Amino acid sequence: MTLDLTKIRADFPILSRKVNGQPLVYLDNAATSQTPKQVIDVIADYYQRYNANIHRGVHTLSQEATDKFEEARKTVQDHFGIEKTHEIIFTPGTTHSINLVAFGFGSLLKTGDEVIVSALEHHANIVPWQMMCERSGAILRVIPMTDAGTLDMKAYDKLLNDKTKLVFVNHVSNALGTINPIEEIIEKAHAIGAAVLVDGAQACGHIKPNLQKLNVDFYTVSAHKLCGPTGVGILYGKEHWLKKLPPYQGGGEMIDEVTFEKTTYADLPHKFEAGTPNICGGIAFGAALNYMNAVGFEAIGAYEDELLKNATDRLSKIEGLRIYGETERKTAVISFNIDDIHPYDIGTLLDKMGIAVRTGHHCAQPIMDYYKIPGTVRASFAFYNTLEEVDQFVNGVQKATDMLR
Amino acid sequence: MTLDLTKIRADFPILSRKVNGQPLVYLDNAATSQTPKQVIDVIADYYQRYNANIHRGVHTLSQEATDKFEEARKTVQDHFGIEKTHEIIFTPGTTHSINLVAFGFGSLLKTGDEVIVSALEHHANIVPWQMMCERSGAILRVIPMTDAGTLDMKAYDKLLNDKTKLVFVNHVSNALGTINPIEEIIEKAHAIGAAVLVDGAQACGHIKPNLQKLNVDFYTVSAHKLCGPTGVGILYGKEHWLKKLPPYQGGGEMIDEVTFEKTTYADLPHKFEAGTPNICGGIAFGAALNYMNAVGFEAIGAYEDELLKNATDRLSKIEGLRIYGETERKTAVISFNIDDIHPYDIGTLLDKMGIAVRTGHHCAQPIMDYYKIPGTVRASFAFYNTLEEVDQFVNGVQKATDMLR
Amino acid sequence: MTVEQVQNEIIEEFSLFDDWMQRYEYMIELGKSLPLIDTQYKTDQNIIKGCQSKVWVHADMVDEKVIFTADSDAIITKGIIAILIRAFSNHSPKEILEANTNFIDQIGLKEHLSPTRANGLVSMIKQLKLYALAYQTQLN
Amino acid sequence: MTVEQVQNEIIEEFSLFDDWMQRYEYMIELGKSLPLIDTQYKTDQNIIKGCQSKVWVHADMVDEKVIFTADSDAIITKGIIAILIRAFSNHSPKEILEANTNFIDQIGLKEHLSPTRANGLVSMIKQLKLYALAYQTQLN
Ligand SMILES: Cc1ncc(COP(=O)(O)O)c(C=O)c1O
Ligand SMILES: Cc1ncc(COP(=O)(O)O)c(C=O)c1O
Repeated sequence: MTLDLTKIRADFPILSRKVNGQPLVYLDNAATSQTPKQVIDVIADYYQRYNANIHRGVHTLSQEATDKFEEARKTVQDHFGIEKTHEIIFTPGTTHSINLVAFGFGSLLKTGDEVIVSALEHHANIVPWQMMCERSGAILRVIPMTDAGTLDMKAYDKLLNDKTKLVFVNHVSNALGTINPIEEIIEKAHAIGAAVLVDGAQACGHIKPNLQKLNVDFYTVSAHKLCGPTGVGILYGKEHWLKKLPPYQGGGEMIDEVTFEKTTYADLPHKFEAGTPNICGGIAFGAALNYMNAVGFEAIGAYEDELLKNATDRLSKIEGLRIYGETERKTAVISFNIDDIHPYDIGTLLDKMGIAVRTGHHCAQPIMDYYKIPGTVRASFAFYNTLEEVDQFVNGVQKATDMLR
Repeated sequence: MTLDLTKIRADFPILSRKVNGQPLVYLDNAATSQTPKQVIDVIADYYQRYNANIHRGVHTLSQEATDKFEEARKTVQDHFGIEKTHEIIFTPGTTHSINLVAFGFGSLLKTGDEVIVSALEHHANIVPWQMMCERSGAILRVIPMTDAGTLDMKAYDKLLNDKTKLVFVNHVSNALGTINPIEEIIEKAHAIGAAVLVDGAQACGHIKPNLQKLNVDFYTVSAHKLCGPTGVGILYGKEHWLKKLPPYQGGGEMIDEVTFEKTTYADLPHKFEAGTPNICGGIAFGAALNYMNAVGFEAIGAYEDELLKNATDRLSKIEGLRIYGETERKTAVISFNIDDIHPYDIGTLLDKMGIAVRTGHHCAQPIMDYYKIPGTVRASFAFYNTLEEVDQFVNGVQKATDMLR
Repeated sequence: MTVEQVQNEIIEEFSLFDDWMQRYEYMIELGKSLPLIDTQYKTDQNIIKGCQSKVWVHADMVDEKVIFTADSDAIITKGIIAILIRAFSNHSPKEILEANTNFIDQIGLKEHLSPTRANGLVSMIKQLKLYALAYQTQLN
Repeated sequence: MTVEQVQNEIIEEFSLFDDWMQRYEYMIELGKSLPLIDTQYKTDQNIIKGCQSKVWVHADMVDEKVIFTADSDAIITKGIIAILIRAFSNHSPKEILEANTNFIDQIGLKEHLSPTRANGLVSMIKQLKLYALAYQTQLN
């Protein structure tokens, strides 16, 4: 089960492009992944052949588009091992998915209830809950992190109590790559009757979770992080939770009957899919899952581990370089700084060499505050990266460092 | 300024497709418009050449994607005659845009305040306000409609009073095609100090409004209604309003500083653009506006009027046919019923002849309730439709009617 | 006639048409001849969901045979339910429960229906069988 | 030297480099020689927005000439502001206000900067001119 890199790379047109005269080395996959031609073709095919508004349409195009969109929902269901199709809500992305749940809990919680967040979160999994706590009077508790960039699970045990209603944590930290022990987090939360939302945005390009086995209450995904298009994602929610949550946005599709006096809401999943969804996006999301499954998540995982190990070993040899996030359980993300060189300087020089990394706080300021740094340089790998690219990257970092020192 | 239909139709690959063995006659443009290859190419080009997450990225791809996305914002600004670039918020579509504003007003209004909606609205411009009224205690008042499918403006005058805080009305009714007198509505609302939101979803494929001249406070658009992609739209808001409204969704991009104790929000437009936006969608939206402007909105308007007049005249000759929405000021939409034949039956038979129309309540149940009908057959035209298609459509309706009677 | 015999009869009738137009004309005709439901049974409870149009179905048992009546506000939908009723009505609950529904495919009905209508069709068959099941239980 | 003469000097220096690497090396060098801002002026109020890195700029007037000092936490940004300060510092407010900023394009700085940095550059120039304007008003 090894990957045919030549074949895979040929699927991604962007990988053969040049940047500043150099072949592109794209190591910003945690921000957004690249899109294979199989998915681009599905998008073009949609607009060329059966673009139409879905549901309730009597004509053929509308029926075809509806079928394909609902087929994509089935693909999502199969991929994530979801029990019921209508437990899948198509959304514009993870941020929207989390806000939908946070908004709903705003009316389910009351003053004094407690919710638990982890210190390793992306702002998308912090700010909506802060807003929710402000509205509901619930209290936000934080699972602290350790120097290694992992969660302090003993502290988690202590935070849980009979006032805890909800725990939200990401599956994988986007800033550090840490894979959080979500199985344990879920089990312990359930033991005291709290629900758990797992933000899977950063995990899903690398790991194929089975949501039924995980027994998670909510799970969120953005298609653009797993070879899919921008502007679409999903919220998974257990049926009984989705029934309990109030509707989030009002509009077409999500209603049963509308009069000015009283409006009744539609069944799941429509209750949470107000308005025209990203129809083409949903269909292309399905195509992206099919593509990645054809490559195979086991092979992807093994190969990315190899890239990570190789890059970590070689990068560590650079004098003054510190990697943030040093656990065995991590995805292929390396966040680092070199002495007190500003990450932005390294990023700028790497870009001149055709190497794309991200610099800054990665929308995870609390982690930066913990380490007392303004940001890091983050290289994040995907299955279409190569060991030669690791070479170029490490050499690039060395060269930039030499210039900046 | 006449349109070169042969050239235009060649731009739309889908128009040469067959449905049920017949050439497609697409008359469901009010639900979603078709996409020219110029826009499809922009989408493919994005994924093939410069797909990357935007803002804050130091590398070239990210910079290119950011530039293109912000260029699209400028295109929107020019097209709609908007004063300040940051008054434009990219959203997943009109439904989201309206919900954003309704959510915000939920905390600005108080019990007893009044808001005015029109009887001609799409559910997207009703349900969010009902939800808002429930939260804030504000009262919903309705401008009634007339038999001709227009607004009763005398009644509007009477509804306005010093408790009125907000008026929301669509520019064009999607169910009937009525162009509402928004200039007058805005002026009168402003005279008593109320703000106005105009839902432009249905207007923008046909009319090019100048928002600064209109002096409207909020305006909403969905790209998929004007030759753009699904999953993207805008909210326009006057700067002082957007500053006053609280943030809607929490997440990346929309923050200035995040700590677990306190979060401060970013400047406009980012305050309302939480998370990764539909980057490709925004860029393609810009391309769609460029395409339509190259065709020319004056020519589009004149030509669509001709299609409408022709279709109306000929359709009216069918015995027992009643058109809903009989005003001079309407876009090329014909909503009708024939005797008590169910719209669904006509839609089904037309589809068999390759003709795509929409049947049902068109997400505007209050209008159907007014006429005491379950729904209508709606044919909605675009500038790429032809007089021959009007022929086929009218003949199709006659044939279906003969079969069903 | 057994359920199967009626079904074969319907298949034969439909095989005479060579275009969709004639099929639809025939369905419309069938719709007009549908054994109409008594207005008292046209309740919300008897509505079958899954169509843009409304369908009401009612079942009675007479001499241990289930008698279906129905109505719809759309004529083509009426035609579809008329075909089903012709096949299933006036048979014992057991026969109805055991009846094959392949004939639907054989008359090309499903492929000529839009998916929405095809879903409606599936709901309708389900509903007829549910009625049969209820009466079957009653008989046991 | 007039502002223009300094600018020509800078253009000449940059024309000696034939690849971006050398240009960046030179900018880094310039960054290290930047006339540093006094810590007391490194306030939030003196920060220029628009970059991932922070830039502080301070202006004093000595003998009717504006003296700029600055700092940044990123060295390349420091290099950029160093170039600007070299061109504008130690001139009268009027000269600064009237100064052309074309030299930026001529040294290929803008095209070699990422748009974020180029925006930062524009903000920096604006800020320097704003200081000059303030002192100009003071002189009038
Ligand atoms: C008048 C009007 N308002 C709002 C909407 C909702 O737009 P969207 O579904 O793109 O959010 C529509 C689209 O059908 C519309 O016609
Ligand atoms: C862990 C995590 N959560 C949430 C998000 C937000 O996802 P999106 O921007 O697609 O809504 C991201 C993306 O950066 C992420 O990495």
